[in-house]
Amino acid sequence: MDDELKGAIRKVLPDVDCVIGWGPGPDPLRSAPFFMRKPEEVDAFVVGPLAVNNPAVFLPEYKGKKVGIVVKGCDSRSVVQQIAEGLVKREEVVIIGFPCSGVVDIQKIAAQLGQDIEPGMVTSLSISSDKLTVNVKDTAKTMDMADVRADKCASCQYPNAVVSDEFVGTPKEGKTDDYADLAAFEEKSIDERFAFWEQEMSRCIRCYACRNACPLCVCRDHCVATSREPHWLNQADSTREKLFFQLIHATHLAGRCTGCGECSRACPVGIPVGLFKRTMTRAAARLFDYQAGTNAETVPPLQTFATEEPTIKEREW
Amino acid sequence: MRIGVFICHCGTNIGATVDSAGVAENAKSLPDVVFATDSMYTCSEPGQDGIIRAISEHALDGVVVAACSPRMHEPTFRRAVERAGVNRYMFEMANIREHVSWIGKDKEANSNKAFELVRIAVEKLRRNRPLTPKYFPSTKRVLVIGGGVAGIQAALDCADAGIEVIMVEREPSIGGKMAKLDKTFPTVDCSSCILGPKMVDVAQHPKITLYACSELESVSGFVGNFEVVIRRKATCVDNTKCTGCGLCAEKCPSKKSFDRFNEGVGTTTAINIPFPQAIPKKAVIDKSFCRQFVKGKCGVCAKVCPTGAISYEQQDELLTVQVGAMVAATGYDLVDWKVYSEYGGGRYPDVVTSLQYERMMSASGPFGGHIKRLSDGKEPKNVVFIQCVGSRDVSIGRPYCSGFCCMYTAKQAILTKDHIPDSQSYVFYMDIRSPGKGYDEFTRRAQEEYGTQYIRGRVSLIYPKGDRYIVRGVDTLAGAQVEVEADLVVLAVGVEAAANSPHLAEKLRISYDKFGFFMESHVKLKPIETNTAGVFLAGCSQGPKDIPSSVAMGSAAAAKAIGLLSKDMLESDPQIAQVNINRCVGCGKCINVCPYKAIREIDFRGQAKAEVIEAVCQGCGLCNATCPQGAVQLSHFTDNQILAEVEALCRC
Amino acid sequence: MPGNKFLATADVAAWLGELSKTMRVFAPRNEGQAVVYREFDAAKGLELRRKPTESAKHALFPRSEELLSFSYLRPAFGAPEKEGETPSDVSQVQVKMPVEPMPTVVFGMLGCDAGSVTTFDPIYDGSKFKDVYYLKKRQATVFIVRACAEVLSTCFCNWVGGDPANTKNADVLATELSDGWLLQPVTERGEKALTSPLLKDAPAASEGQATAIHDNARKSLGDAPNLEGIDAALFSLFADNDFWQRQSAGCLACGTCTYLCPTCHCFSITDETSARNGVRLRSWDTCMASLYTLEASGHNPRSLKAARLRNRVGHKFAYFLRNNDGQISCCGCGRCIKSCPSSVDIRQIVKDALVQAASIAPPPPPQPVAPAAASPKPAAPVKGKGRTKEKANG
Amino acid sequence: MSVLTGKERRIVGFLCNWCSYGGADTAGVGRFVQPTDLRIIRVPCSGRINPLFIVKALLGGADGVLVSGCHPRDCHYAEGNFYARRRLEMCKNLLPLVGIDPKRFEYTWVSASEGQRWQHVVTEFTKQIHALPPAPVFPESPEIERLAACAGE
Repeated sequence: MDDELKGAIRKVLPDVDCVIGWGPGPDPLRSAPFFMRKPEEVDAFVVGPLAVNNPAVFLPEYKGKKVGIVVKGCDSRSVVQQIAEGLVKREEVVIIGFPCSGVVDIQKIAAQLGQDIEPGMVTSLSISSDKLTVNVKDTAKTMDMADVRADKCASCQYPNAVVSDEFVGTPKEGKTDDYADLAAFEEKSIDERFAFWEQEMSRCIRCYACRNACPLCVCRDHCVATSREPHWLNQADSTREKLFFQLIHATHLAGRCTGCGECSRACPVGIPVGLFKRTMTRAAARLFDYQAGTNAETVPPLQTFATEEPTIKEREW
Repeated sequence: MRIGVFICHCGTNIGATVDSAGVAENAKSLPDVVFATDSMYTCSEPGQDGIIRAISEHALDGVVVAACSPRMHEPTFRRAVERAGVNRYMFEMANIREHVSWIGKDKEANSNKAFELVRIAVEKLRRNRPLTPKYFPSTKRVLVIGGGVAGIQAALDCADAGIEVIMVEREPSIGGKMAKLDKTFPTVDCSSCILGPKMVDVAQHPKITLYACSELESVSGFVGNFEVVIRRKATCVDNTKCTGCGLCAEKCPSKKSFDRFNEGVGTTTAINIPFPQAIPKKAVIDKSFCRQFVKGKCGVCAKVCPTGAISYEQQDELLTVQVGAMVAATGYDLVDWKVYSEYGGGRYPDVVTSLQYERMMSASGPFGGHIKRLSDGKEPKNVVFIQCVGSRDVSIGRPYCSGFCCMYTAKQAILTKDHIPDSQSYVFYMDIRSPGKGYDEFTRRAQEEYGTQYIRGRVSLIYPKGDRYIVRGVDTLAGAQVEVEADLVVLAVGVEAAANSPHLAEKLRISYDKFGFFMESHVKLKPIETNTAGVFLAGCSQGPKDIPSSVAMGSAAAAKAIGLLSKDMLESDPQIAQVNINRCVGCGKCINVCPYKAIREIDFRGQAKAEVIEAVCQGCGLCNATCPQGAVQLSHFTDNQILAEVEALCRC
Repeated sequence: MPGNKFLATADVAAWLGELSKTMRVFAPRNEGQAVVYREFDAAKGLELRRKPTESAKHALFPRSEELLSFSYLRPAFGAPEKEGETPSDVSQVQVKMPVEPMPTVVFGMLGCDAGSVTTFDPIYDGSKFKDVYYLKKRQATVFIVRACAEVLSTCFCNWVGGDPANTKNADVLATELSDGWLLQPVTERGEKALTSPLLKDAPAASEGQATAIHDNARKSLGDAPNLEGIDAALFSLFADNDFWQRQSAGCLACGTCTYLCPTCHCFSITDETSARNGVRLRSWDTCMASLYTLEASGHNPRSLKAARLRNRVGHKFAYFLRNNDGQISCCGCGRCIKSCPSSVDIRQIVKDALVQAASIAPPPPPQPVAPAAASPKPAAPVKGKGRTKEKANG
Repeated sequence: MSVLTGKERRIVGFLCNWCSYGGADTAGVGRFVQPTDLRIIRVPCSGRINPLFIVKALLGGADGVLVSGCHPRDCHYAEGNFYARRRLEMCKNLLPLVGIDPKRFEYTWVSASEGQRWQHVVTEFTKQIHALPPAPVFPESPEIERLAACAGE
């Protein structure tokens, strides 16, 4: 499939400023966002379980230029939502899709490696359809792909690009999303949840990688997190302010989040910030039967309304 | 900032349950507060003078008054601080009366809460900015919704003042309920004699455009510049050609049509002119009875019409008009009395409503002024009137008094005697309510001169006996059960808001109470205004009232509209949204949600940005709550102001 | 060597517990999937093998620290103002300084982390400005540096003059042997910190064992490229927008790199107030954020992330170096690479810069840049909002 | 001074100016006795209420937040409360995730004429908050915490 995709990229390249995909990364376990401008650059294109990053995050930067983008199913939903919200123009993007078999979660690889070996010590790796083998110094360790695949892939409804101009490969069957992750979290009592976030958020360094990795954060340089007018957050190093930022992010993403999981993945200190957005996504699905990033013609549920809301059970007083 | 705080006692209204002096003392601890005092009646002249004096003596540039609701006196105090040279928006109120002193007697808790409300007012005020209104031109045209006597009065007064009027009437003719009345109390004037000329004036006034058979489709815009879409319903008659000759009605074969104007007393033709004095005097086809529509063939009226005015293909027409102000005068309807099974629930032909009885008595009614029973056409001798049918009855959700039933019942009793000198009237009543000039005397006349029997009590059952009816009730004064044999029973059916009033209120963006009557801005002091600037109320749309009150209210609404439109430029409320262009990312979410389309996208040095159209923005703040980066801020209710209020409540 | 101590693995926690009685003890531990430096808590354990996700710089330079607190005093009421006189200004401010920092020990910090102090000292303890907040903490802090036995693929301390067993700025060098730790005092302060009865005199062979571990780690780092002329190269590329746009294409402009970086030292100052009271906070700032250079007018000289990335790389490998005797202000810890959500690799940028500069022109002879533009301004507490700003005119 | 310790809980109300604030006034005019805990913040429209105000209050130590606007279809600004309804409902879904009892937040509609309804709502909600333990407070940094401690001197 690699070669077919490379072919599709080369075909698209003459019409666009660049094609965004994945290329070699700084270490064997990671690829990097890759911006291809020349046909010879396409040789280094990488796809597969290491094509982790969501390239859609870069699209709004290219407004006014035509670009190509290679997308996994989840990435394509970001693009669709960007188009739905006018952040990206459909005619300015050439979408190359393929059936995705899931990507790895480097933290899960770390867990498989055990206490004494860090992912950074891996010198090379090889991937087969359901196994991943890493070499650390002279020893090799093989793990099941199922054990290291990102959580979002386990409940992926759209493994194929939702919208594409070029599609390479045979579409894959989607899975269902029953929000098992939220259900598992909700096993905790209200007090336990409070304590959980108190602990988790305490190590947040306010780098805002969660925000900047989000393809639907539109404010970019003007986020309220650091503004004084309006002054939603103070600059003290407190759990409350850090948590509040997550709630701001989740509120702003409510009904818009496509679940690409980049916020959680980007977090350098491993805070599961995606849970906030997942909660909102589930609520949007239950209340408004809305799934962001599946149809560019729809309006996000919080930017519209219905005079009768049969699903909102208002309290009787 | 230098803030002065004034804590009102409002006599004992606040002072009895709030330690106003203590709150003032505590207020001195609040940031930027350099002056604090308590005063007996802050809104009084000496009270306002105290504020003005303190502003100059203490060089205040912001004022907090803790007193009644800002919905009551905010404008008063804003004017006061402005007189002292402080911008009127550098003022905040803490509501320590309606929200504190009046809802609890615990002085400690009340005083503490009052202080907290002062604290948030101070924190908000610290973040207020002086605001200056802008001015915009207005459309000098008034829309009057409803052509009853209140609407007619409003329309004529506006038109006489030189302001164009558009009148929209749902029915084929204006005149409303008054046009259906035979006589009016307490003078027993002929209703159509006093109303008719006014209706003609409406038709003939060069400043008035009348749309009958029309309803309000939608309203957009705002005070001074409303855009109204009117739906002109298809009457199948071309009004430009119809001369009102009535030939069509004469020849119409469908003679069993329901007679709306006569309240179903008798029948009419499918094409008809509702009554001889109808304005406009144009024929109208009732499609539910017209054979052309029911059976698909007939066409008699089209054949006989000398001017070819009949057009079965006519469609509803939508008409857009610009107006500067609106008067809602949509009147009332009768309660559905058929819920009362004890009165027969509609099964007895000779149990009629008061309004039907008016038509039965009217010389222009179906019986030509001769009262007769609907069942057998006989003249009734014993007539029983039952009051409060659907009024003052909590069990059917109509707890209010309809106001004028006592009076018209007395009138109808008197008229009954006039029409049928050997008749006897009985009135079952709860209380006789007759406050008004000559009103009480009138009810006495009914009893004393006309021998009407007033029985204080409720009727428990009406049942037929032979061709008469037995009305069984209780005489609470005698403490005995009574039974009256009646030939005719007239129910004084209570008043409810006109059908679809809530729907219209929603279009007008005004409030309505749980009965559907429109809400005035203030029960006492702003009975004509609504909470939507430029929309005024007249007549029974606001609540039950009699003819003189409706007429007075029509004039009052006209005066308000004239006053509003007498200015060449209207002042806009500066509490509107503002875009910080540096922070705006041009995502367009605010544009999507604005209910007024008051935000547009502009190109600013090659970047998309949002811009508020100041004259259109109404200051709801929806955009502010929508903008993720807070680039749109509602002046006077900015994020920082509300956050400061929240922080003041949570942190302290 | 005399003074070398040995701490049995089993005694580590006990010793740290002992130290915490009189000092603030920072040590790395696991939290979630991250390894962070926190005040030692025996119950929460230690992590002395995996490399810490964050640096230890917050021991000297907290994420957010109080510079001072203030209160506006309540005005006197009741005194009648004299007629015709404007009331006097009531704003009298009472200012309070924060409490003195506690004596602190950072146990188990990496060699690269200690190297970062080399960047902090000239800024906060420079010849012109002394930052009291920093200095007090610096003087009260003992660094016990842990030598690296293993290196990661992102490690490159040897490129920038670092070492897996770095002793620069360290007070004690700690090396984990098979059954415990060899603690080698580097400074007198370090020596004084090693007085506990839990610490035994180290066996003679241990130093040799440690050296072998150090050498092994050095070897695994591989060869460092020659960075000679990197400053000139970066200056020559200052206006090469295309180069920086390509390098920054994948950058998300978040603050992960700078906040995890042991040498990044920029801050912002804000006043947080409530009613009459306020506190002046100095909190970390990042040159990767647009707000960093946003001017009051609304103009932003670094509105594009390319300019911001250029600044980060340029500051580390050119601007700082020119003002500090050739000292590169990168310690090669590789955290910016390891934790970058977008796999931006500063090593690659540096290498590309050398190649690109060579391809456009022979490197210009090194010359001092305009002093005003290139001198990093160490900041003292200033009124309002301030931050250190380094600019360069290429 | 703050809420009366032991007696009151910290309850913040956000009320639209046209309906619910008026309804609260009507309740006052009618002398409908209510608990004293609630502090009302007046906003033009329920659509002005950013759900984050509610979150901010609850994270900051409010024991309860009550939002009230015009009845749906009766918004002074035509559509504000329709948007508010969706946003507030979403907010209600978010709170339990972070360990805030969703019972701490309610929203409802009270018109300017419904003084009795307002009394009922306030009474019921206050009862509901009193039935819960005091709200847990997410840790604030010590510097900021100190600001509050000396506030109002």
